[in-house]
Amino acid sequence: MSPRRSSAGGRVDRTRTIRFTFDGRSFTGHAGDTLASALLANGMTLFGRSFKYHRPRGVMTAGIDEPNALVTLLKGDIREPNIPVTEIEIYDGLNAVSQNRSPSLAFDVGAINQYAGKLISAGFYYKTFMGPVIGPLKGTRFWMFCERFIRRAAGLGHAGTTADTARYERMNAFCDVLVVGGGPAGLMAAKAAASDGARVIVADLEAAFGGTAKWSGDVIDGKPASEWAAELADELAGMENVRLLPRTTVWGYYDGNTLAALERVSDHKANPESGEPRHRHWTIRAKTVVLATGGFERPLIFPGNDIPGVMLAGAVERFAGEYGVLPGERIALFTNNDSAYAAAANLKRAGAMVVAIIDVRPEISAAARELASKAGAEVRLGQAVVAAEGGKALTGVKVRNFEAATGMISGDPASLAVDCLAVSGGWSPAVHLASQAGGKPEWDEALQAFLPPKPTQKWIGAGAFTGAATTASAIADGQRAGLKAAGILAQGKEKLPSVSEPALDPSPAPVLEVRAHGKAFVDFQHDVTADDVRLAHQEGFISVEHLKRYTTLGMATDQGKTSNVPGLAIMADARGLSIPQVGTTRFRPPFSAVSLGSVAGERVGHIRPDRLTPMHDWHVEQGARMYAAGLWYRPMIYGAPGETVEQAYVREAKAVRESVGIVDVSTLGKIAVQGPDAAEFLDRVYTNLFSTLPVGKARYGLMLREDGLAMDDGTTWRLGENDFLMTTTTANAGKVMQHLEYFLDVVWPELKVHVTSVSDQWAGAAVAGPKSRDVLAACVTGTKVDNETLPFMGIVHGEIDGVPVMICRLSFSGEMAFEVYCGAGYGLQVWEALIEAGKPFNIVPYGLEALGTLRIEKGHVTGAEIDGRTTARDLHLGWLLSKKKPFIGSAMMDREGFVAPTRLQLVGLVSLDGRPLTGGAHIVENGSAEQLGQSIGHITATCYSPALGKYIGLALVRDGKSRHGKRAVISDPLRDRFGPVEIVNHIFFDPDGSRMHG
Amino acid sequence: MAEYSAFALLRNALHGNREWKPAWRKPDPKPSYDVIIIGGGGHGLSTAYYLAKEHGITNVAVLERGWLGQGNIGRNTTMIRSNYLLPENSHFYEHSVKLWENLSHDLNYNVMFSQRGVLNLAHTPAQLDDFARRGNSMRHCGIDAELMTPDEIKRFIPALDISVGGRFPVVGGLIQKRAGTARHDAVAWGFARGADRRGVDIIENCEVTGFLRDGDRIVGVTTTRGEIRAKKTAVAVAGNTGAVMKLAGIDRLPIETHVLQAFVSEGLKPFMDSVVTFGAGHLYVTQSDKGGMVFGGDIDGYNTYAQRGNLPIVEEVMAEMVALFPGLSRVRLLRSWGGLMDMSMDGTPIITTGPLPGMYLNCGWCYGGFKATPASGWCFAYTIAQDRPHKFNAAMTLDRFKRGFIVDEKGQGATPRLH
Amino acid sequence: MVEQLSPLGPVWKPGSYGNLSRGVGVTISEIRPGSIVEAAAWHGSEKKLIAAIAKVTGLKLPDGAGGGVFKNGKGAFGIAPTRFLLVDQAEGLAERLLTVVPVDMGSVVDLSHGRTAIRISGPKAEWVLSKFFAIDFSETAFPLGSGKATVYHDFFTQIQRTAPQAFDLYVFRSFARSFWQLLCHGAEDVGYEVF
Amino acid sequence: MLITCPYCGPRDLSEYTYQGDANRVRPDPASTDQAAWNDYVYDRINTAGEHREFWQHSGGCRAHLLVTRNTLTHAISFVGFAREHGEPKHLERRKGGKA
Repeated sequence: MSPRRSSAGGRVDRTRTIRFTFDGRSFTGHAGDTLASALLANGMTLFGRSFKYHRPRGVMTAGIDEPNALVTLLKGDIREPNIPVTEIEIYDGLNAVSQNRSPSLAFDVGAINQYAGKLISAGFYYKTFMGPVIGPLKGTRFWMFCERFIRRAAGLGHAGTTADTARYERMNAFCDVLVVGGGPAGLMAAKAAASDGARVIVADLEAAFGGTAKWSGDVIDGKPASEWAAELADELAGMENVRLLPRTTVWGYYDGNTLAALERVSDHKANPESGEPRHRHWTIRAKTVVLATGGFERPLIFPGNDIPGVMLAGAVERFAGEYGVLPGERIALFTNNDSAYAAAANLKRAGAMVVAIIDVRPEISAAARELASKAGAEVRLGQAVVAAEGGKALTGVKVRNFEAATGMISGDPASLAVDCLAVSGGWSPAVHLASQAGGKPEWDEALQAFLPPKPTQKWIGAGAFTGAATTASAIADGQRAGLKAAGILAQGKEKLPSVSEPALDPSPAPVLEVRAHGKAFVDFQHDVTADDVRLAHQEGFISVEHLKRYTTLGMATDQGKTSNVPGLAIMADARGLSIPQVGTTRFRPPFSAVSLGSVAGERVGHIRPDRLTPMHDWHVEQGARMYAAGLWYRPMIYGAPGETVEQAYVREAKAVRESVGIVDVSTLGKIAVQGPDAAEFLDRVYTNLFSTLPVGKARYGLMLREDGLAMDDGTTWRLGENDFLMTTTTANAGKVMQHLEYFLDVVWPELKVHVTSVSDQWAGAAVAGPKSRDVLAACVTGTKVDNETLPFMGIVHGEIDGVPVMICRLSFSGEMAFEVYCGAGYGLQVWEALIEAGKPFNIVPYGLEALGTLRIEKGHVTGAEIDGRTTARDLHLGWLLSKKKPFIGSAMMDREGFVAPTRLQLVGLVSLDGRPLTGGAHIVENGSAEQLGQSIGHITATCYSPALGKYIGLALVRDGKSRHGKRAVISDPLRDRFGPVEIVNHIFFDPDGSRMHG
Repeated sequence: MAEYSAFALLRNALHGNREWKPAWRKPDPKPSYDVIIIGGGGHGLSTAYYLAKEHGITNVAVLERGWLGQGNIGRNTTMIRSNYLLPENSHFYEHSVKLWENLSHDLNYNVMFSQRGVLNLAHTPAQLDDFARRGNSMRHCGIDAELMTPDEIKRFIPALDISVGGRFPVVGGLIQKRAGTARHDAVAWGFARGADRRGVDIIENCEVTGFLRDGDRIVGVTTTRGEIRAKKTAVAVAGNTGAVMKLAGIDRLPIETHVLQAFVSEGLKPFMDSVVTFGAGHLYVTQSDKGGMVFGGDIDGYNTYAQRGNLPIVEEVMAEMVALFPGLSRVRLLRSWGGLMDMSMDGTPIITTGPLPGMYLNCGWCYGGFKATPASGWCFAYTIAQDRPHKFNAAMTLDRFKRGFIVDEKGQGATPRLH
Repeated sequence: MVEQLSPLGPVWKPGSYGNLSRGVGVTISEIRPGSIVEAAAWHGSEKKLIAAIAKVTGLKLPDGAGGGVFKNGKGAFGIAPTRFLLVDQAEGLAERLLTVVPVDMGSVVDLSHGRTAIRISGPKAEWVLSKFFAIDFSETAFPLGSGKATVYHDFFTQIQRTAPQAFDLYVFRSFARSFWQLLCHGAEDVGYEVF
Repeated sequence: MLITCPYCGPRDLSEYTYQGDANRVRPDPASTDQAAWNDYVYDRINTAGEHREFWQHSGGCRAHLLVTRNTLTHAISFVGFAREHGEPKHLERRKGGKA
């Protein structure tokens, strides 16, 4: 048994020994220990180094408010930095290392900083490092030089670069009542709420429920409070309408009573079970929330208050009561309130020697006196600790007379030899979630604390969260809240457990600082001293937010849980105002730090899904290089061995022009537009007319946005009088669908039209090339495919290999071409049948690159040209703008700026130096690498055109139409590509379309 | 007031830091000024500074409803860049970067502008071409821009998973090396101190409650600290533009107010020395000098004046963060906050005379406001002093929508949530 | 008639997986109905459409949003105002419906190929689905036979409770493979069986 | 944030798409009144307080909803189907039949 471990008491299992490593040294602890309690039990006092001065620091608290004792946990190369030792449950093989020190925790060269204290006081970096205004270090150079060192000195732990192998997941939950906090109030609330069958969730951030009952030493219903709480938790666990969530931090209170919680599912295990996540991110939608989050104890501000061994009284009490660990051999307490006296008595009971209780108040309650004598401690009223002494561990404290009202110090110092000083500056309710929900905490003079605001969402407070000081009141409070939350009418005779606890005075003295000589810390982790706060005031940074931002007070990983109120108190004193007049800062999520992985949840390693066409596996088997287009995967090229990308697409495109090719067009957006008003609707949506389109025919259409700019294009097929199939570009399928739904719901609800996404219903294959009709003729049954039966833009129904198909003769490639649609489940079969039928004609499957090449040769536009900034006329689609009717965008499309001659217009480009044009290059009238010209536009698409035997491209060029036949220069400084081009009409190949009509 | 310098630090240290003076005075408002600037945020303060510095107009008051710099100047991810596609934006933001480059000296206040580069990751060849188009556009505007290969990117930021979990492999990137980050609060304080040192009155806790009119001309304001008259009244209140302009009877503007959330992790030792953006989602990340990873994503996407966001965006941003940096899944999110964005209808700001006589308007910053702080103030000061826009903000008029001279960087049209 | 090819391809692997120490938590399977059809009425014609559906399928749709019924392999449930998703083991449901749904009543769209039907059943079905969808799967909020349209990130999904512990999920075919993998991954902690 | 869809019931924000200000008045399709169109397409009242706006339940029944939401608190005071509660001008124009 280690020197600091009491022989009995607490909830640690002394029969189970656990081995772990800290800074390479192996230690043992017991089941139920945190890393903090285990290391304290081993006599450790030095846990970490502070942020700025690298001062030695010990454990200050016993919970998530710990500012000092942060470590990095190691699992192989996977690192978890900045975890408070007070939050870590030990397990066999746990491996922790200390941080922000070099070479070692005991000897840290960074400690030199503390001797520059006055020089590097709050905000010093704003006043220097600006460097010379001339010379090689002018501008930002000198600062960036200094910054490199500052960055190395700053920061806490090291993050890893190795991918985390752990699993994370999310969980959605719904309940009638969510109880946050599993202390006496929370447990009572849960029991009351669940009594009538309501669905209840109880979350507590600790491993075991019970809160203060786990160590308070109170007696409830004749049992030790810890037992009472454990039994109550068991009872709740047994109810099927109750879910207990231990190790679960509710960290966010969002709109609509939606709360976010982090469950640490397997952090405390050496090895998680198969499929078991490390963290689970709960999104809980609760009809009502009971906030029973308790409170945080505040430190007192005096010189040396950061020396290892100076701890919060409640923490010392808890280490003794819950873990059977005595943080010191000779313990003194320093307080401004009664709660420390209960701590003293409990410490004594746990076997500690309590030397003295130093209290800033001139007199105290009878109950407190009684507890003091139980503790066998000398009571020093009207006194204060003016200095804590020691280096890496506390050796003693100096005590002098202190006048609470004025803060005046007098009399000769008395020295007390102690190795642990337990301080209490009173308690602040944990109002964070209530503040997140909306509403401003309200100051209570008697309790010297901010109490919860009026609820702005559906929550009810209970226990210490509301300022309740005794266990009895917390329990009654909790029951009341639970009943109310579940909508159960209180009979007033609900049985309440009996509690025996001392009758302490809940009000602390309004004293948080003892002003004496020496560094007195307010924000321990960030090394913000009381003098820094006063300096901020002196320089005019007097609003709470300025104080916070200028000194970084409360910005450390503990988020100011211990420093917030003391900091305000010092500023209030400096300004001669009251604390509420100075104000408080608004709390925002998260309540305490949460792992990024947990919030990413199950998406860790699955950021977005893959969207696959029915022919996907075939493409891959054929060695297609797949291209991610949005969520879709599409073949880019079907590269033969040894082929470059260019060779491959040129071969594919050639085949289409010379014989026949086939491409998977299943990704096109497809929308069924049905109903008696369908044609009328399409007339309003498209710039051109569709009501005149005969059944069995398709038509190319263009849509504008309300602002008159081009939005999307595609063909729409009239399958029946009231039945259209609209196709959209792959990229805009969702956008167009939403566009149509908006107008049907909001603007023209009188129209009888239904739109339904059928993108996934149809597989599509485009068969293109002079031999395409022969290929169809060879495999299509049930219909002829000759020019009479299937003219340009005609539609027929038939079968391929016994599968019903719908065939439309339309062309993106400019060749005679057909789009063959069939049920997606038959897609592969029809595709293979077409390939088979095409064999005699050497049919070639082609990918996006060849598709792009063919369309560039024809000057067809895609998303690269319809980029949300171009008009129909810019793209030479003015002929589609019907004069016969208004349509979406028609009223806005002729604005001055939309018809200005200076606009970028679509043109063709031909490379005159026989070298490839580069996508994203700009066009200039003249210019070179040495002397860049004025950009007059940019290239939107490029390829090698097998049809022309040249490198060509499409471009958007200022006043492009007037430049046909003119020379210009491609200017691509990024890729150092410059060279002459000729600007030509955007249609390079077969301008009269004879090939596709033929 | 005393210059800030290493020497001043030393001297004060020896005197127990007792000699530091307030960074700016806290004067009471005078009955009238040449120029009133409504809004003590970054843009309002920088406007006051440049009015004094560039145009010698020092009889100026900046009216701040609450505490100085309480708006987006202190609620952003501190990124500074001029990597825009459209020249109208490029020239303006490049002017800003140039002002940033000398701002610490100019203000005698270290705003910690660190030119560590902004890298946009591309995940498809088409996207890389888009970035090339943008980079080339920058180069033709005289702005630095380079393409990077995946290997160069991997060397530049070792922590980055350039396969992005195999789903969105990085095929390249566009970097502007002169871009970077600065210490956001310092910018507000530096401009405040700089303006104050040139005689500008910075008046905090002074809320404008109405406008004084002479016919339809604006001749001052009524405030919680009394009436203040002015020859010229300028409005630079970002997310609150709608509310303030309503006081002048302007009840409709091409602006929607949205909330943008931002996030910071616990402090880490140096992990990444640049700004990185994810091209297959919407995420931008940097690491502050204190060591926290500072990052953000999309706006929440609905009208709001509540400086609070909701969970879906938080989840999306964290998912993208861990996709790019798989080593960070165990690092902890420390803080989040929300800032109000005045989203314009084409994603481009408005810096203009009017809309009423005697009035000047600066708004529509979407989420480009921080990096624009110096140029916004510089151009707004010019517009106020000269009663016409400078060429850098000539395109940023209010009537561009009516006339169809849209400057739509993202090509999304009049849908603010998409800009 | 030719058989539809499953979109799951190689990721469909019959067998038992994950943590089976507490038995099989869920069973996941692709059910392949012959017909999946969306029928929609013009506003005001809902009753007529419900009657027409009953005539063809024999399924009596209860009133109310999301109301539905599932028996002997046939399912029907409301997915939106005036809109219903209908499922039948037999093919050709769309054609049969068209004979009783004239253009002045509403419209019929065949989605037999466009949607993939996945059934997840077992004591942990609610638990596993709750990892993805932000809806309340408890039987009080999601009664037997009823349906809900919801979304998990990119996965738009229509769900019907076809048994106290079974849900049929209809997802877009092109997303089915990714969704299946995600679902299986999410079921590992409770142990799952694929057939 | 939860929005209670009149068809699907209370659903999470992540199921909805914001479709913007519902106070705008779309001119008659045939109208050539540029000011009116500009006002409709570009100008917003951007209310701080009760705001009428459209949301589409894109991740559910896909209906567009008219929602009244307080932009200062996010409290939602009304949700109805857009087709029934679209702004009055629409209703008037509807009487005129197809435009």
